[in-house]
Amino acid sequence: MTSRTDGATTTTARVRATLARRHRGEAIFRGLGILAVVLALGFVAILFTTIISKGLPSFQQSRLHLEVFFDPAIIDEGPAPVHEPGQSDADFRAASLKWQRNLAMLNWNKIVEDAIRRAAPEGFDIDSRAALSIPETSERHMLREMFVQNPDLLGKTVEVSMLASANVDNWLKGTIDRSLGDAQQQLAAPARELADLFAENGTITRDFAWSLFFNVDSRAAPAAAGLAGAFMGSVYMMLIVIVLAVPIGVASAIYLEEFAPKSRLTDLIEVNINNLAAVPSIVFGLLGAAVFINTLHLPLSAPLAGGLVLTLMTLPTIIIATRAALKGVPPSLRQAALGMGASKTQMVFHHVLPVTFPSILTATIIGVAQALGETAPLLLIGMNAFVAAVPATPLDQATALPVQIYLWQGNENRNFFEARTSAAIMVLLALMIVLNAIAIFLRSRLEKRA
Amino acid sequence: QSRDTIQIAGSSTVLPFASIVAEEFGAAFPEFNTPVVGSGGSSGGLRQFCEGVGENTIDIANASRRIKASEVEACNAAGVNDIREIQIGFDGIVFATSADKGDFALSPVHVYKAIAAKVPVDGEMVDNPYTTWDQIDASLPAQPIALAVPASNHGTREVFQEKVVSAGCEEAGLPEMSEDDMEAACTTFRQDVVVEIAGDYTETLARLQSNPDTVGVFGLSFYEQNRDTLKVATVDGVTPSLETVAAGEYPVSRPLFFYVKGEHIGVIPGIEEYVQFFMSDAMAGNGGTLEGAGMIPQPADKTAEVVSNFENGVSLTASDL
Amino acid sequence: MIAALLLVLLSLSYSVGWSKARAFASAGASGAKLHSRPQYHAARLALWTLVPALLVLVAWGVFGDLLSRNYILGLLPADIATQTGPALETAIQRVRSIASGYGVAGELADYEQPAGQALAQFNFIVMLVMLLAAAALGIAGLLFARARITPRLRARNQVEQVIGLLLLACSAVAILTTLGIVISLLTEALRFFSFVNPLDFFFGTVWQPGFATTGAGSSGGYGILPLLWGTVMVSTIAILVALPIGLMSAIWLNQYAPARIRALVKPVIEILAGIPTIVYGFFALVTVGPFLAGFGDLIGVDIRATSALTAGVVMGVMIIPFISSLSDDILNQVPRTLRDGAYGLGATQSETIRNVLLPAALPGIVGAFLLAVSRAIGETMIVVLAAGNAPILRANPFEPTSTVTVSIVNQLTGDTDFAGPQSLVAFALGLTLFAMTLVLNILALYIVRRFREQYE
Amino acid sequence: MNPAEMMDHPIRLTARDVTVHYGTKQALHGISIDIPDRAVTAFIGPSGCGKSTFLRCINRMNDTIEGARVGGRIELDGQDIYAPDLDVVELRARVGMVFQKPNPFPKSIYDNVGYGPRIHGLARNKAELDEIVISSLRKAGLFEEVKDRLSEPGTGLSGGQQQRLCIARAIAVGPEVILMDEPCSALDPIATAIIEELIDELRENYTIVIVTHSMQQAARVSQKTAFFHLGNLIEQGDTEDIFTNPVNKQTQDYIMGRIG
Amino acid sequence: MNPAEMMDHPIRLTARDVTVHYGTKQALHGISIDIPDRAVTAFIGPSGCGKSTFLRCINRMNDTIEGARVGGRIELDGQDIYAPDLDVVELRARVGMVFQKPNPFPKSIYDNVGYGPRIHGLARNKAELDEIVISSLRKAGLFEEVKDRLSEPGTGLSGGQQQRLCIARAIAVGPEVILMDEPCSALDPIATAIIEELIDELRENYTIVIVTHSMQQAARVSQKTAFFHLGNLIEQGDTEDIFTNPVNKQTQDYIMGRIG
Ligand SMILES: Nc1ncnc2c1ncn2[C@@H]1O[C@H](COP(=O)(O)OP(=O)(O)OP(=O)(O)O)[C@@H](O)[C@H]1O
Ligand SMILES: Nc1ncnc2c1ncn2[C@@H]1O[C@H](COP(=O)(O)OP(=O)(O)OP(=O)(O)O)[C@@H](O)[C@H]1O
Ligand SMILES: [Mg+2]
Ligand SMILES: [Mg+2]
Repeated sequence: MTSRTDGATTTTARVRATLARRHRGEAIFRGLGILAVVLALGFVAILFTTIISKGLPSFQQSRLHLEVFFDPAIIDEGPAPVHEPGQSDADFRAASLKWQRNLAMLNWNKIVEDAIRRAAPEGFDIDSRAALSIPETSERHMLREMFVQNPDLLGKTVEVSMLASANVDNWLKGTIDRSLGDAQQQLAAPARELADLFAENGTITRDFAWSLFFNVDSRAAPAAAGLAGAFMGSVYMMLIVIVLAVPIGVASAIYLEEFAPKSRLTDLIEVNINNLAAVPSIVFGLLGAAVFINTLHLPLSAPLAGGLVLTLMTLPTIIIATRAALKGVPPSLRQAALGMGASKTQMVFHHVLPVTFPSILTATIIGVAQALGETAPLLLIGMNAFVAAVPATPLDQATALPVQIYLWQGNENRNFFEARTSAAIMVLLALMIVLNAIAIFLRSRLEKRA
Repeated sequence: QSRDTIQIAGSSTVLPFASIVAEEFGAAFPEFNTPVVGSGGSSGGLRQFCEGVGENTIDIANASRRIKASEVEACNAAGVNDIREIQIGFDGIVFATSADKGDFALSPVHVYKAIAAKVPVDGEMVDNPYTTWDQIDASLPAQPIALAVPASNHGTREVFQEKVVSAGCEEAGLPEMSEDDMEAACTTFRQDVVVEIAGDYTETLARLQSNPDTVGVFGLSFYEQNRDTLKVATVDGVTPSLETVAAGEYPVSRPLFFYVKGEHIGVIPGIEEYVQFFMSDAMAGNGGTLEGAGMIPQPADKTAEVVSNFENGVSLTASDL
Repeated sequence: MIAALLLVLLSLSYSVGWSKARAFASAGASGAKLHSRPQYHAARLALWTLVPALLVLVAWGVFGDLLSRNYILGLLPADIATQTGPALETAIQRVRSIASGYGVAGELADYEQPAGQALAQFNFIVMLVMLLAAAALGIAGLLFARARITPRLRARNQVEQVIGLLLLACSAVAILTTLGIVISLLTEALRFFSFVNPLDFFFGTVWQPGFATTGAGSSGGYGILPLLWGTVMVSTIAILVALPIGLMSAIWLNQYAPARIRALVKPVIEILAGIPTIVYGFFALVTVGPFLAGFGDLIGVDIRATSALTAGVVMGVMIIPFISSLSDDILNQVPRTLRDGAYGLGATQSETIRNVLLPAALPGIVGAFLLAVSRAIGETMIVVLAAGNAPILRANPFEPTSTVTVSIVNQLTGDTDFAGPQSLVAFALGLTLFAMTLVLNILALYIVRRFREQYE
Repeated sequence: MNPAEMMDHPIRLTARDVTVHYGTKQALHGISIDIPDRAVTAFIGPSGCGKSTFLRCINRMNDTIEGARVGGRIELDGQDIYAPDLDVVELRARVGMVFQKPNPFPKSIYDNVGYGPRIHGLARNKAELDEIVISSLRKAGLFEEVKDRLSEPGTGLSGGQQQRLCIARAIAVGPEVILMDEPCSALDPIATAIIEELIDELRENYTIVIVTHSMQQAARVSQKTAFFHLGNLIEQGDTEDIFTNPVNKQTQDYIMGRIG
Repeated sequence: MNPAEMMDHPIRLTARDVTVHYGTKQALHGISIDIPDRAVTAFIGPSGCGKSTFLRCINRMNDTIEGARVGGRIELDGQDIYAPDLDVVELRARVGMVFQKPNPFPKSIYDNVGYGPRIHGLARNKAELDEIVISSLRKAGLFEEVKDRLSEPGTGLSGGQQQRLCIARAIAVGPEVILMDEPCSALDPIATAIIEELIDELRENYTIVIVTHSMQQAARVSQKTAFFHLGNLIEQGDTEDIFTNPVNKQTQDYIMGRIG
């Protein structure tokens, strides 16, 4: 018992011999992991910096602060009709619409122009076209709206804050080369001069662009365009997708993985679901148009139809991911539950699902995010549209954030295809981050409870 | 209750104009909602238009080309019989380069020689040998040839093909060959220097940014809005502008349309008013809002004819086309 | 009103079921044991009550409009009622407006006022009848089901059967979707084949669907092969980018990263999945493309700014989270005793991961991978912008290319004749893609089965 | 317990010609056995002989193993448990099982034990549930060790603690038949004694089947013993007889072979 | 083996004041012990007293448990195994472990055993590997039972078979120190005898630490015994001494309490 038979020592020696190589392998592997994460994060960082650096300027916007005189000489429409007793609602509405319509026909541009001239230095030479190119064109409607709300304004002068036009905004922000000649400029020379003057004397200020959040889309008045309608449309669709796709997706995954007899038929269903994930999204649009619009007569351009289409599109993602998660649950857990006299349903809902919950959340996030960023399928159900209203219900016409992004980036005005597009992307991303945050919050809470 | 918002869809060229009108229409007519204007291309718009009659189909289809006989037939088959055609004006198509590049004075034959896969050299068809513009014509800048042209799904492509390339092809004096071969020779493009753009003009603009030597094809209105970064080329010595196109001097332009579903008039509120508003002087007329947005107005008598046809309920049939 | 009715029915039936079952349970000492818990009896009763009631309400929803319309037709004067089209619709609408109390603008025709009132009354009665019918049927169901409660009644099994059916119905949604897609593609695709010879379509090597008016509209321009080739090339590149990065990130996050970093990094990567693809497209066009081209210059390879490579790389970035996040979760579920087993033998961490964890997690990871591949095949916007839209059959990934999905979108949304082959080809393309991915998936299933057997 | 006493025990479970295949491999070859009520039956036999497999047949846990096929007939109180209209879930609630490898749920200790009573509606309120959980843990001899950490995960317990947790979990449901697959394999003598006492106590009212490798344990706790070998039931009978006077040579060899 | 003989055994492992916390719960309170080379040391003690925890400290398996913190010092051949520059992989190759719950890989039986030799490069070719696998399985007394199904998954084995598979897997690497956490808990007497024989044989060349609940087993196979209670090492010494003449009252109680 003095000398050890050398079995063990040779073993150790052999282990040692390969150790360096194995550790190198380990280091490489770990390095690759870090590299992968760094690369992935790097992509995120690059994308974010690009988007944010482009989008940030559009969160600021030039505004004019003008004294507006509601000139009775121009506004000569008489008082607003009142609801007389005995008059039917419909009749009253007709009368007041007529009044408003007549108001709309008035020359509000003249009122705006007067206000500009009043603000300009004495004797500043500017023609009316150039003068009107300073405020955004939609602001005359804003004045009219003010007047409709409050007819007492007639004959009064009030200070009104108006949006400056997109061209003025670009000029003042310097997004357009100031040294270019007249021919290459969007604004006439006197308008540029006046804009600079206004910026100096505080008639034009740079404010936070609330309009971006609270206005609806606008073509005629690029500076007034906002995301409110698209945002609501996206929110509705997201809710529909979450409410429908998640339960249906998880339920079918459960059925296929836990309940369905393993047969040709289930194989077929499995293949079929995997296949659906590869169907180009626009084809779902075709399907949606055929089923939801033409057969079920859902309204066109409505988030309801859009949400349903996106639900169908998201389903495979959620089903596949959930099934993958269910497959990973160790059999001993299932047996423990069944052995306790739990029914299959109870086993699934009490034990298997809680364990797979994080994966299901991940699947949901990815699926919903994908749906949230999708444009093509909306094309065919009329949601790829210019909609100038905030939808009040999921049945109203609406558009969606990615659609807005798509429309804006295709717009010829640089105000849109550069800054606003990026700003819209930022809003979309913010929405997604909120969604993510909620999911993570839920995940951590549920993990704690388990 | 029935739908109370007009539904429009179709060409992305018409989209900006229609959107502006829709918005102004909503502002001017408090009793009507602002119409919803969808994109999806002329084809997509007309497809939806011809889906049938009823609330869940669109009322108006925008198109950057005329409706085709086959489409009218498809429409009729689905019960859409009262198709009213409205021509709204013109769209000019221009060639432009980055603003810091040399001036281009193009003619169709230059473009043909730059773009065709095979060109005649000494009466023989050979693989296109040109690599810079000045090899084609000494008057052009010595700049590598690169072109961004609309892809074949674009209406613009048709115009570009017809009014520029085919015209240039004829001028170039091709050797004798069969009609089919001739056609192929005129329509086959080089793959190396030509990029086909399937998306919007912003995409073309992005191409110009990623390769500054590119000569791109744009809509006139797009160019108007981006004069600081783009420089336009003359074609046959004519500088494209609202005036030259309207006067018919600038050769490359196309008419724009929209189609109204007669069956919906009176059911969906506001369709008639929308059409009249669209065609009013303040919108589509000379000096109107749409001209400011880059649409080239058509002569006033044409507009009057279009409107009276509409009001008289003249509907289009396949045999008209 | 309806919601209130349903709520009342629900609580009523639930409490009835509960108390009856409870009663048996308390009396349980006397004899048979209660098979199912009272909750299940209650749920069963609720089902028996609500389903009939809901059926009535659904029927009302479907046919109610028709009913009132017919009623209005009866109220209208004959000359109006026999009209069709807009005039009739307007008349009906006016009567409805009056009935709703909102009224209509302008003069009323003689018949309109009484018709409106009659309709209002009619609507009221119909609603009442319906609600009563719903309640009555619900209660009938309740009584019927209640009478059958016995201690041995397998209420749980019944309720679970319903749950099972619901689950089955949910998976049927996916099947129906497929059916819907096939049907909505098939007719149009067939129309396309009436224009173009299928052989030319499936085996053609030239994709050039021009305008009918400018020639090239012949069937020679509809070869799908260049598009398929582009699809394969771009997806392969995307997977080559996403698989290593995604899987390695998942492994690092799961095995090496401190918990805090993992909690932070994972959602950040997930953001990649939600960036609209159009943004990726522009990113590819403006940033990645020129970068790759510059890089190519540097190493002396001619890489075009818009190429299969650009599109593939950017698409790969987009699908990273599909692989990384899902794989991470799946790795998490592998029981730790397995890991311990390998460590205990002296395996290094990477050996444990490669030899034990990955094989055990393989089925799930394959699922994630399939999802990513599918996404790559189905993706459009990135390719539209980044691949250069050049549907030409060539092997070089550094040259522009195009894919099936891009062509579908282009042909469907352009200005082409929607009734002609230029646009109809999109349906044929869609159907072909569908069939091809189906075959691929069947193949994948088969391979996965064989591969997996080793590990189960 | 003498044979006379044994007579009072009516037969609770009868198995006739039970066979089990895993894929192509046959694990049990025609097992026939009667298991008496209110008594403990011990299954002994070398590792891999099919004890666990047969135990799993009794509450149909083999149904959950892919590729496992069961033949023959098993009756509980005269009812065929493989009959198509039998409610497996109810069967498993009546026939509880403690698995060979402890498999606590990844939930808190409290929830592990409370789960069964909860799904079977055995507690009317929280207080009753508390009571069931505590008394089950106490019977399994685990309560003192874990009383301060009832809300911590059951997977963080030591091997023996997990095993006792699984026993507590099984008895909390109050099954009529309890199947225990080596319930004391990871337990120290004291804990083993507690479990054996528990078994003795449960025997008064329940039918108990236990798999064990310890001859002493079989001798101590069981009234009937069955000896399995290579998938066959070699010998069965009163424990006393088997241990003192085995008929079969193999049984004798196994019991005498070595005392564990 | 008499105490004199014991003297030749140099100390292989020394532990000084080892503490382990799981989160806030302290599982070991300052354990100090010397473990001799070429001898079997048995850890005994009631369930949950920290035996497995201490065992896991010796090959640093506690590193893999989140929230576990180890204090104090453990030396193997005079080298601090918690030194920052120590190679854990090498340590674990030298200090093999059989876990309390059998945990075969979801691979074939062959691959389960062949895995260790393969990663450590112990076999030059397939034939050598075959030999290692077969001899390891044979030593663990499993070969005869599984020789026809080497390519079937290890998870399809019976409980006892899985346990022996894990033993085979551990010895296939040829570690210098072998830690066994209740290696015979799921084994029948015959299989137990085979494993005990194996341990006896391995003892000639290796250092062995075994956790067991069977006093007889401890008495039969070990030369040294350590008694744990509530996270403390109560008593340690030559097995004979501990069993015949325990110094500590608790040890005495435990050993006498009842014989398992
Ligand atoms: N991962 C863990 N997290 C928290 N506590 C743990 C963990 N593992 C063990 N413990 C606790 O530490 C104490 C010692 O556990 P250990 O596993 O060392 O006991 P043991 O002596 O091996 O018991 P047994 O004989 O039952 O296996 C026990 O109270 C146990 O509950
Ligand atoms: N899931 C399975 N797949 C294939 N074979 C199996 C499976 N489970 C058990 N076996 C085999 O069936 C036979 C009987 O196994 P069983 O688990 O019943 O043995 P056991 O008597 O409980 O042994 P132990 O005392 O070791 O637990 C063994 O040869 C085993 O390898
Ligand atoms: Mg067993
Ligand atoms: Mg232990």
